[in-house]
Amino acid sequence: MSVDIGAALQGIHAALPAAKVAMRTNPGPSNQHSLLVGNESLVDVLRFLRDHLDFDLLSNVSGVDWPDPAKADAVAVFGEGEETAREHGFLEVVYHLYSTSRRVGPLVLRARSADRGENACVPSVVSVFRSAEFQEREIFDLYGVIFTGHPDLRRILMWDEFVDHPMRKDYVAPDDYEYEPTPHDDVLVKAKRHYPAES
Amino acid sequence: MNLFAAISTEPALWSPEWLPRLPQRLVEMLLGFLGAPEWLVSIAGFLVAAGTVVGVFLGGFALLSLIERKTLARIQNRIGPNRAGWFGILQPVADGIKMLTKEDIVPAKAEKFLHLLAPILIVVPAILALGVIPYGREWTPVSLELGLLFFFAVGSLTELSVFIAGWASGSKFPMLGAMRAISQMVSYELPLIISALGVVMVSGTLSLPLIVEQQGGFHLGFIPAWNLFTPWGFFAGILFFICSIAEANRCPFDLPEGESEIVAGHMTEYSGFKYALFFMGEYLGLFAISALGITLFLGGWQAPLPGLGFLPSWIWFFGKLAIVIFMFLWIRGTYPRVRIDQLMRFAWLCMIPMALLTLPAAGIWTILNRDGHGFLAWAITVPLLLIPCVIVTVIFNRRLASANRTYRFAE
Amino acid sequence: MKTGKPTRWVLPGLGLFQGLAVTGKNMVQSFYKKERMTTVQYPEERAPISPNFRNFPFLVYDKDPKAGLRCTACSICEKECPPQCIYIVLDRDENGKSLKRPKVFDIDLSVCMNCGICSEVCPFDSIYMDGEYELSTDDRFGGLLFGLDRLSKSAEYHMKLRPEQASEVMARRKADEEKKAAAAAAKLAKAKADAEAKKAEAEAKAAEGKGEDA
Amino acid sequence: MIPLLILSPLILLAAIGAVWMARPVHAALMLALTLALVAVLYLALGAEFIGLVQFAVYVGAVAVLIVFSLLITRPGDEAEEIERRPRSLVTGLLCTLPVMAVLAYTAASGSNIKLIPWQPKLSIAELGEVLFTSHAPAVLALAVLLTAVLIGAALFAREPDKTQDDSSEK
Amino acid sequence: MISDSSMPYSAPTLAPGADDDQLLHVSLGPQHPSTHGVFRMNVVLDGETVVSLKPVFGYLHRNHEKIAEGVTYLSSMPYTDRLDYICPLSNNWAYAHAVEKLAGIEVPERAEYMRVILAELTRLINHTAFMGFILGDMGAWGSALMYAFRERELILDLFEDLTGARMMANFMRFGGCRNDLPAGWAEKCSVLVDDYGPFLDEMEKFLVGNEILLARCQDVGQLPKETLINGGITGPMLRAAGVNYDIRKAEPYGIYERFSFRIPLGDKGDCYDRIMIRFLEMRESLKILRQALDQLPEGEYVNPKAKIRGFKPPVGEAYARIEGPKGELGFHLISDGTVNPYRYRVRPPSFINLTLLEDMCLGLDLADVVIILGSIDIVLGEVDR
Repeated sequence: MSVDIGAALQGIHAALPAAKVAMRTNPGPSNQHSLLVGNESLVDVLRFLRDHLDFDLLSNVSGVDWPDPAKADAVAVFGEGEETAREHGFLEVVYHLYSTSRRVGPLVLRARSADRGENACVPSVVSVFRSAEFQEREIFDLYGVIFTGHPDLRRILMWDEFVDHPMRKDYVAPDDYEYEPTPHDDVLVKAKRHYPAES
Repeated sequence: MNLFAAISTEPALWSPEWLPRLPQRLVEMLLGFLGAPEWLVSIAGFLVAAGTVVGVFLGGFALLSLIERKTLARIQNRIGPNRAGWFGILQPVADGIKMLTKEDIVPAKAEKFLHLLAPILIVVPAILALGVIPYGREWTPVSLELGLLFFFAVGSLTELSVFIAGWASGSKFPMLGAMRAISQMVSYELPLIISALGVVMVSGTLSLPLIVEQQGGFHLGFIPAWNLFTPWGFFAGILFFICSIAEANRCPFDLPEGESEIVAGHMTEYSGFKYALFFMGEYLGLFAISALGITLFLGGWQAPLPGLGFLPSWIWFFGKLAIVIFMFLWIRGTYPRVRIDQLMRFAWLCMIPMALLTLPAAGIWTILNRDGHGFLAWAITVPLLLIPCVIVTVIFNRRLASANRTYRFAE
Repeated sequence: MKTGKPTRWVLPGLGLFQGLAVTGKNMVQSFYKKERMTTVQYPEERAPISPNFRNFPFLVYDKDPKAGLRCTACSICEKECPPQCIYIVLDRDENGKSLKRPKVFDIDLSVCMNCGICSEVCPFDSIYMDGEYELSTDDRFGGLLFGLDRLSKSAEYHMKLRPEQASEVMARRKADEEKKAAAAAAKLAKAKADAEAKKAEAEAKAAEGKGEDA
Repeated sequence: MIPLLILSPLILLAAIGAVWMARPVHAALMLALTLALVAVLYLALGAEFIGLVQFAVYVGAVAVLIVFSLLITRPGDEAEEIERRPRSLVTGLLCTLPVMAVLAYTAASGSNIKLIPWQPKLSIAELGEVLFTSHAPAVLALAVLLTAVLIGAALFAREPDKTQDDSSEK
Repeated sequence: MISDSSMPYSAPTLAPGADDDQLLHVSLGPQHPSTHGVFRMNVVLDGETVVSLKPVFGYLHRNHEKIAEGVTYLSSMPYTDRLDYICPLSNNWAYAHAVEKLAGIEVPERAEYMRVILAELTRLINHTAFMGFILGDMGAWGSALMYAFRERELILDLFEDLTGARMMANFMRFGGCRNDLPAGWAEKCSVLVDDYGPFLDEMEKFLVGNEILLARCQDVGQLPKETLINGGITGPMLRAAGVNYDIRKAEPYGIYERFSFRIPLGDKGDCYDRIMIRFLEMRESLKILRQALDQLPEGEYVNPKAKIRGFKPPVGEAYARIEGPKGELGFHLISDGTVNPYRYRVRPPSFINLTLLEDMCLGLDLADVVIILGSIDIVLGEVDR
């Protein structure tokens, strides 16, 4: 059963007038439109959805890297008369909520960080949904989104000493591939570049 | 030395009973022929007799390590080792070579000396314990008057060696394994000994050959007069079997080395030949405890049916041993492991009270049978022993009732 | 420990005996019931392999291993290959003109994950999945890097391996070829006709020119 | 006499080791060794029953219990132990003094004890009969004491559970 | 309804006043016999009681999502086989389902039936293997595992016949399946479905009444249903606790509405219920298989309009999920209109089901931890991706 996103939006507006929530349409055929939620009201909105609209299952939390904000707006399209496009790239967290009792979903929520650098912060929703615990850690690990209020924000898939965030679009794989003898010239050239001392 | 008071008489030379003692006799005859002093002859004979037992059971160990794998494989619908030699008969040799040539790894944190001592200490008591078992009518390597006591005294050394192994490895899984092993062995040694005490009460002796001899003959012409076929003996025999599973650290009581939880328990940090020694100690201990159970309850070397006495008695003994060990293997192939608290609760709340109950039953049985009231003995001991069975059944069923689950189905 | 009122009475340990019965039955039956057995004694007997079994890719050639290779080095498989284990170099003549055949076609079997996507995307019916599976070698790098010499297999091999697929492909190729031949013939005929027409025209022109000249 | 001469220095050495070892586990193992050697001495003296019982009870049970309690509690610092040694030595000597004094007194006033002549071996049956007839009160008293100890131990063992439950309820 | 106070997140710390000297810090894994691969738990034990448990992941991490962003849509399909390698065909379906949603591709009826048959066979494989694994975790010496694997082999033979590979099937395509059923396949499958019931009977006799299993599994690893839902637990684990939530019923994908089957629901949600629910689910799967095999229509096995080469879905995003054998398996795809996905995210059930592992294990024995981990039924290929 697909979700009546307009009703959910109205409900949020009625209960939390201060919350900044805007609808974004999905141009594709999947018909899964989303709600863009302001960071400051994200936890309240989720709690409201959980407690009053029965969206009790936070199925999925995805991180998305948008170095080019125009692309983000192409996937989640503005309604008319809304805020203008951002100038800088940002990191986005997408939440997919379902209701086990009403059996509807997914209700797609998006939260965006201010930028891709130091202010890549999104509030943690672990206090509302435990299922976000490991997924937020994963997004922190792979994208570098800092979830403020997460109880145990450590790397989860990469090892603790790892520095970069590998899922970012501008991530460059390090020079640590294993050399193996090969007859292929371009691989050899690459190997020479990586092991200048040996060649 | 009166410690080794000989009970058995010299076998007739033509008897097949004589066979296991052939090496001993040959050495003694040879030394006597050479004119060696008597003490030398007796010591040499003693050593050779001990060597025979050790040799037999080391061979048995090698064979069992193969048979166990074969049996478990069959239980699991596999074939088991069949590459080394005919039907994999050389597999133990291959295993032995592998074990011997493996690197002996001693953890950096280990206590070197104790780490070495533990595997030795675990083999020694098992071999010592095997020495007092009567294997045949004429074949008791060391016939002790206090054989049963000796068996338990020596067997208690196993706990200490398991502790040393666990502690000296300087690692956590061995430590956990040692803790489990000690608490388990101490708890199960109690019902083990108590259930064996009934036999002592009835036969009035601690000498194992005498205990076996008293189980000779047949009731009604075909039921062997083994202790197992008396009410208290049946009861105590089952308890003894369960406890011996726990004492031998076999599934479902193999917690000290529960591989799915604590890797290999006290043996985690052992490799190569030291590990092989643990393995050997475990199997020899299994042999010893099964042999004791056979001696106490299954009539030792006595033939199971009249008219079968033409076969040498030790064949019967080893036949029974094979059956008992097969039971161990079968159980291992079937059951999951119990948890430590369940194991302890089972020991203290079920095994020990029931074992204690066999003592009065055995006492009543002895007294009444001595006075010739055979029927009365049955009439009193059977209800006496049935009471706890009924209680256990009731408790079990009440618990099972709460354990039974019903499941709903949503359309 | 909670207790309840039992609805039916069972002997303690009944479940344990049931378990023993099941394993005992399995053990006894393992001696005479073949379908009970879980294992196959590998070098002597082999588990039956389905004719559809796929393992590593191979290249098909018709008749001649070099000239008859169907591959045109179009590099579609190279691009679609998920683990990027295919390496193709296009053969060119001295002038740098494409010869529409691979100079190098390597598949690193240590990387290949047997997915079969290369054979699916190939528009030239050139690459198919082999059923060979005993390919272990002690040379980790060279031994598992298959070049053209080891990858090329005849169309007959393909026919033997997967008769259904191969005959369908052959039929299609034959039809294509016939069509092509027909087209070529038609083209030839047309060219001839054109040429003749041109010739005629030229002749006519020439005649005209001659005439003009004259 | 020969076994005594061989065994007694060993027993002494092991006993000193039990006191002197810095690591508690080593000390406990040395204690087990001492007890085992004493058992061997009994056996050598012909007291088989007592020897085997000594082995089963002291080596098999008491030493194992000591060792087990060492396992479940974390022992103290080794260096501290070594530091404490002189004091321990003094305390130990002070403790042995009365025992030695008594022994010396009895040895000096040798007339009071007579050497028991070699008796025919006491069978276990006789031993049991003596225990349960003439010495029955003592055995009973011991049994009552042990039962009380057992119950007390069980009560003590249960107590931490209760406190834990309390704390979790809060 | 969950009030906030009932659900505070407390980072599990040691009890105040707990003497750290008396505690044993044990690292279970990554090379431990019963962590189902290279999983690690940093466990703090008091005696043998678990005081704290921290899972450590990532030993099998290969950044599946990053790889998928660099290759075409189709090229990710074989990678999904390697997520949960016990049941590749469910993964295939979940991914194909997501791409179909993203690009709006119709699936022909025959292909839908084939998918249902394959997914339910996969469920049988997974649950059968689970029985063997959990018995192994409990310390039984592999008998159950061998029996389970014998039956699993028969299903794998079917897969080999159909897809060409026993495990790494790579079979589903956007808009259908890769090839049609070979001749005689449906009949073979039908025979297998008929023979599976007796095997389940034998297995049930072997396991369910076993007192040791009852003692080991009952009242172990229970949590209230609200906590389970809140923790994102899905699949048999959730249903064992009595929550009626099966995506096949709640949000029927494919053609699941056409079949009559029931969702078994447990009561307590302990490890025993989890085992039993899987048993019952297998029987329901057999029912679905029987119906699907009987109704299997003729027709296209793949939508002919779906492109294989140069497949470019329109700009947009889609989240689609199926009821995998281990729980809710979802794929979140974002397309920017090129041949490569812009964002490819797997919602792995094994990974998220581990969220509440510590809560389940606290205060229990070390031996229980192993069983609880086994009853969650994880596959590290999916957890670490």
